[in-house]
Amino acid sequence: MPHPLLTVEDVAKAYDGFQAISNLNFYLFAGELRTVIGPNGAGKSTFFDLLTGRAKPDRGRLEFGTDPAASHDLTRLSEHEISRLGIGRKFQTPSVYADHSVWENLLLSLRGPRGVFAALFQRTGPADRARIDDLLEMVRLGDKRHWRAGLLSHGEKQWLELGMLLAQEPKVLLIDEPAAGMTDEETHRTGELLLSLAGRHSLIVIEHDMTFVKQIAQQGQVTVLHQGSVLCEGRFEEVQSDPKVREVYLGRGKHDRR
Amino acid sequence: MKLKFLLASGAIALGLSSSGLRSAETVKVGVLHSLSGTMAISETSLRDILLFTFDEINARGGVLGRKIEPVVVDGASNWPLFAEKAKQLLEQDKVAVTFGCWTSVSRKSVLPVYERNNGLLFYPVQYEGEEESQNVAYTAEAVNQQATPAVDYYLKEGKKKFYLLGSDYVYPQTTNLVLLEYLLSKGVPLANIGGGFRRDGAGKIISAGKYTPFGHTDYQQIVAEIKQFAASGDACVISTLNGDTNVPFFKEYAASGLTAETCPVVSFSISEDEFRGLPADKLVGQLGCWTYFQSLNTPANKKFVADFQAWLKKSSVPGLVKEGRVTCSPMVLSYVGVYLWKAAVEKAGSFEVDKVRAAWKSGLTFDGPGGKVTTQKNMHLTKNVYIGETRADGQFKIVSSFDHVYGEPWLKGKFK
Amino acid sequence: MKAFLLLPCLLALLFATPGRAAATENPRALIARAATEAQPAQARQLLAAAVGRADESVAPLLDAWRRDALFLHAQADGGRVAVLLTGEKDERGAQSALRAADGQPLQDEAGRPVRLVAADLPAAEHDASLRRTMKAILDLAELAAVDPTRRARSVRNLGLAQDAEKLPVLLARESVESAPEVRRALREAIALLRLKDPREEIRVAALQELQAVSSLATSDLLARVVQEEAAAGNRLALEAARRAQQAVEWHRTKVDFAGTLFRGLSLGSILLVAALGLAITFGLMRVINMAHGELIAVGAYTTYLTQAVFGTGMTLPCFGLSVPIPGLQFSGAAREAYFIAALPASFLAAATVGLLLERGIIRFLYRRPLESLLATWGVSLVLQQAFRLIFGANNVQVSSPSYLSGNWLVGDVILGWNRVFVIGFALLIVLGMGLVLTRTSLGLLIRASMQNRTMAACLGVRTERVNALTFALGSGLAGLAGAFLSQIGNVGPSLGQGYIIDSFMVVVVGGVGSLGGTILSAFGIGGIDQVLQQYLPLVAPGLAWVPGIGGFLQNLAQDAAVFGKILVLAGIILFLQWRPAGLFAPRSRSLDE
Amino acid sequence: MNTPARQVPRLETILLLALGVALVVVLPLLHAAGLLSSFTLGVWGKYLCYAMLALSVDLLWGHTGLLSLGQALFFTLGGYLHGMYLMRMIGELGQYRKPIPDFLVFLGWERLPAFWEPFASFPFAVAMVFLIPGLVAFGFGYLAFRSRVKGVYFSILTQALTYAASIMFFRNNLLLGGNNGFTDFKFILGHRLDDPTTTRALYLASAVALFLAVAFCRWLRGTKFGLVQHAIRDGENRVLFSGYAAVHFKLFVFVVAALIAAVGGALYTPQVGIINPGEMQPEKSLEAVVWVALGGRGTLLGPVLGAVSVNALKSWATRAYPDLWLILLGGIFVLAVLFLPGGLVSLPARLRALFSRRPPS
Repeated sequence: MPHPLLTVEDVAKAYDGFQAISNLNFYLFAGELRTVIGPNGAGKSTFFDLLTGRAKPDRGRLEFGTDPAASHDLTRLSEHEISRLGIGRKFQTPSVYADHSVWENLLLSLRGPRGVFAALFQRTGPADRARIDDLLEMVRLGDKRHWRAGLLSHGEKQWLELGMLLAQEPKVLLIDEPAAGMTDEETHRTGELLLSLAGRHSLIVIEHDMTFVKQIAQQGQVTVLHQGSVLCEGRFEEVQSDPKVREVYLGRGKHDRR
Repeated sequence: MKLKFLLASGAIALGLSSSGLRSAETVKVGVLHSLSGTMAISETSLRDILLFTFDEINARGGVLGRKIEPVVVDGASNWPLFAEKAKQLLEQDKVAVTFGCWTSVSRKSVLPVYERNNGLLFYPVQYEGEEESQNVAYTAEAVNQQATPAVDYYLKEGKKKFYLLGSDYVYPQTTNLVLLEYLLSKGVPLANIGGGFRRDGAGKIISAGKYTPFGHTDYQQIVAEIKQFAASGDACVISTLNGDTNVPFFKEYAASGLTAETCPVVSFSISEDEFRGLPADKLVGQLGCWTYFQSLNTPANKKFVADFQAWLKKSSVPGLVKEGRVTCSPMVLSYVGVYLWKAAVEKAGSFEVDKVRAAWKSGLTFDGPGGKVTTQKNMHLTKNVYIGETRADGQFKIVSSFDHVYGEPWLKGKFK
Repeated sequence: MKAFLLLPCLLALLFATPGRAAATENPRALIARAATEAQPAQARQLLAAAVGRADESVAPLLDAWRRDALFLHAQADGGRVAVLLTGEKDERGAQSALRAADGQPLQDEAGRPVRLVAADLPAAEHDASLRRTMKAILDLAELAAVDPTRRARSVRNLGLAQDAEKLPVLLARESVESAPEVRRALREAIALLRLKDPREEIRVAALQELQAVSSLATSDLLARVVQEEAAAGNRLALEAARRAQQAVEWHRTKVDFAGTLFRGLSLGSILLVAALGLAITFGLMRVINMAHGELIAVGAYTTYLTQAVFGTGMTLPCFGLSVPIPGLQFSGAAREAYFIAALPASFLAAATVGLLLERGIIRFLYRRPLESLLATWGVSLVLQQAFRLIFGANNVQVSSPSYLSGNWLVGDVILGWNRVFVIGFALLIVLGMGLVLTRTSLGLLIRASMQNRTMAACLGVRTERVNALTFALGSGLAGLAGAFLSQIGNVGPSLGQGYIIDSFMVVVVGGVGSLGGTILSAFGIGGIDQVLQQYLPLVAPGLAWVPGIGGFLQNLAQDAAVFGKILVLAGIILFLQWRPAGLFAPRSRSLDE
Repeated sequence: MNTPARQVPRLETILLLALGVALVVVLPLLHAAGLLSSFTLGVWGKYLCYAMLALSVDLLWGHTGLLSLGQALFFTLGGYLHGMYLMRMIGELGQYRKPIPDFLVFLGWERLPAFWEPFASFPFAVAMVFLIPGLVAFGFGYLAFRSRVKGVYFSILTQALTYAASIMFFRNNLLLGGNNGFTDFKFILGHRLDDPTTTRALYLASAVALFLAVAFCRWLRGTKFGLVQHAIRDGENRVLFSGYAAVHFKLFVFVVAALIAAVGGALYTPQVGIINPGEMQPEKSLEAVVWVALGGRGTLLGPVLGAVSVNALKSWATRAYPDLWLILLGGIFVLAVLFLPGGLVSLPARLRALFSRRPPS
């Protein structure tokens, strides 16, 4: 069995006495697309915060890399270092540079050196332009490339942020509710995009929309978080029929709504 | 459009260069004080007294037959702006003389300007000395016209312990160093001088006394220390605290039960004018030392005070405060300065600075509100020194005086 | 010098206790005569004759003299008589006159009481040496005072003067004295006088006595005794003197420590009072109000106006218009009550200014906090200059009422009443604020709106009104602070500038939005400042080892007030390293907080 | 239009160039021809130094979102370090006619303290003008940015820094002249300071320095660095997740801004003839922020325009309306913040919009 790309073992994190994450064990293998679901307050966002260095765990192991001899301890790294390792994140509420143009948003996100002096003297070459053009096409914002990102609609911002994430060419993509604010058609397209990324990249997708989950979890595993730890893990159908899950999550009726 | 703005702002600045019409019957005189900012508290009064003096002289026919035309500018308590305004007065308005400055740093900042343009500045406020410019007429009290007489008075009163307290800037530091030498020369042991010492690597004392930053408001600890220092009953305080800090100090002093009887304080920076903001009832009996007090009981002074009050009533200078006004030493030294300048101009028969200076150096005298003053070759003034006790009404009761004290700016190392 | 004057009086004093008065001339009459004497030397002699014979009744007389309230009235025969003026002023400003000599009303030839105007009369002259003699009279008169505190003080003064001649007086007093604090003072004074004794064993005994008493006042004398005894080679006495000295120093250490605690507490209270308003406007509302200092000044100026209204009124130089403010012409306790009235007045005045500020400017800037900083700084410039134009550029005089201007001396630690009051007051407003925020519906609305304006608005809260009220509340607190600071510092146009940086520091260190943090940080900063001021000079010599700048640091530490301030600022910078959002940081999980 | 760089309005570039030509070429020529007095040129030299201070504030606040309320500290440090050189050049022409500065004579020093020695060398002084403010900015910035002090906290911290420094510099025992600071300068590089040619040369140096600083900021804005800088201003946390170490970028900008301010201060000292701790008091930094706000933050022309116009107004009003000028000034700030958030530079667009009844672009 191969070594997981992301190893999360026995992690706990509390905020002002509220136990957001407790005894979390989680493994992600290269090329996997993992969907994470769970009721509000299950610790999904905190989980991402821990992975990206925005929050530090109270205890536990967070490691990145398939080679155990050369893996990185994520608890010791700051946000930008983790990002440079190749863990990219898309936030729940679209987070783009509102004052920059769509083009500039992508340019800033393009994979490449990130140092101060590189930023001062690095020129944008034809390869970069071509790459940005590709991305623009992929996220269907080609005709809005000079728009200020702040002027885009909610769904467009979601797409732009996906584009920015892809521009970074990360090894692992952490995606928090990508479908929020999108039309059904856009949601479907997003799902296809994510599926097409699986294999080349590893993905963790947090999602509430069960239709969407069903779409993207065709091959992959679904992890259910509850009260800061893993309730159960398995294929979509297994999880769906798990009585524990029904009780804590699906029992709330969210499943029935869609 | 943007260009227009540039031009407009440029025009404002360049517009400065157009000086007003010059009239043959008037002579331009600069008034350079802070009318805004922190120093306005003291300097506004000097502007007022100068305008009064000019009116008085103009009413009697002016100087050499020419009326004085004041050019009033605001240094805004900003020292580089002082230098700019001085330059403007000299190079653009071509004033014959300037009356101005209060703080030492403002004087230091304009000094090179006056030296370069060979202008003449009359400086009216007690200062630390160690300076003697040919382009400044120091009507101000030198340290030996204020600090050392006060010590003499205390010694005569039987005081044995001296606590030195000041704001942390050049005037207090300098004065206290001179006083340290003076006290030692009078046989006061080092142990009886309070406030602490700072020494250089070789152990030589380079600074004496207790210092607080500008705008310090908390004197609890220092007053407690003075209280212990004064427990033996023969101590006094020599204060060179400046401006606003006097108020919290004296309020704390009174609240701790220290009084003029148990441990008197002589302050060199509190004149009648500053007194208006102090809790006078808490200060009865504390000392001041100046070359003039409003309470001086001479006909010349009574007339001066009455004339000034009358002028205040009828004057229409914008921003003039008419209520509760008093006269004080810096004001009188400004007043005396104008008359001495007039005398020098008339003796020289010319407004030219070189000739006026020569006339000053020849030894002019003027019977001012504070008694007779005589100009000296070192650009300072010989004048009477008075020691006064504060009264509940904010005036000083004169308890001792020293006649015709020679103004000596160079005191460091003199009392060894 | 005074000894020869005292000699004849000493025995007289022993019998001068009430009921056994026997003298050629009444001391009051002597004093009254001295007051009319033109020659200072004569006056001094007359006055000296009263030394030791006076009773308590002369104290008000001498006090009036000292305050220039003892007047000289020229009589028809050309002679002058010393008079006191009492009673209500009539329309001329005249009061009834009492003869200083006997306290009886002054009458003219026709036997009618004379009324005089104070302003027309010359006050009796006095100089320092006269006042010293007065003090000697009072000291001895005080020995018979009814109030034990006053007796104790006079005993101490006699002891410190080390005038051996007075020993019998003190011993006589000791035999009849019963009040413990006076007995303690007598022990100290008698021991001090006995230090002059030529016999070593007496001196040693006296020194042991001083060791037991360990009074700070004896510190200098003991240092001198140590030197003298060492020079004279008296081993026993030297040993005893050293021990007494150590006891005094140990006592001083304790006094310094307790004093530092108290001063830290009081400075903390002042910082707290000054910063509380800011804790509301900045902490809760996130408005960076640079005009906060000027709101404090509004409170202080209101106190000044209230004082004038309770007194004789005044004329304001308001923009060159000379606006008269009528006074209520109160006197005595009613006049001193002005400060009580000034508290609500200054709160209301500052709250009104705050309300105008909020409605006129700040409400447009809630979404642009850093720009509220700029706009309010502009307001602060305008207000400062407005103060100058309304009240004049000078500081104005606010005198403390008597109930705020005394002090308690607890074991040599000075507890100023104004300081005690401010500590109590700080606690009161903190308590009041806590109650308002937690127990009233306004408090609930404030907390709701400050946490989430939009949400509160959606729930039907009139956030506009809550904002305005909250800002007014914070401004009013600043005004209250101003009323207090007028008792401690100066009242002038730039009053606010002195407190603005400190106030911001307090709020930031405490954690924006946390009242508890503000309280803790105010006392923390105040306490650290006082500890540094007290103890930095002690550690100064220990700084010499620092390579390169040792000497510099050593000298810097001597200037504890300056260096303490720098250290506190540096400390704050380092503290924020450790807790970037202050002591109690509100936690947020949104990305852009 | 595939340019990745931020769009710099062409009009602004033209205006900047025109302004540059006017300041660098026209004014000195007018002075050389005797049409402009040395006084006026000197005053303009001072304004341009202030403009550099404003530019440094804007680089931080307008472009990076760091409101520093302590920029005057670096300005004054630059002024002090150059002032030390100028003090050494006085030679024995001081009040005491001694080879060391007057205040040192007074404090009882007979020889120059060691740290004063090398300042007789102009190159050394210039190196220090860059080095010391740079190091102070680096040290403070490192501490502040590392622990993520930001927003208001950063502002108040910088204010505390400059406040502490001003208290320090007020002390005589720092051996830097106490509250009087340095004054009475006589020579610079062997030329008399009161010479009109020296005035012109100093003015020219200020104009060129300002021009270069503006050009540098203009260039910076076109680079990817400029993009990151603006991104930090608009959403710092997002920048971290794009893999940029915001600390490094902020630190770099902070140090560069400090250097620009320091150069401004260094040129300021000989032109006004005095440098003292009053210049690093907190309100001076606030004033500089206000110039920027008034001129237009986040632009290049704005800070220059703001600094020059406010100071010109100050020069004029302190003479024309000494009593009212603070009210005037304060009132203008308030009105500008309320009604002209884009500053003076946005005024033409606003007016145009007003007249054509179209929203401003």
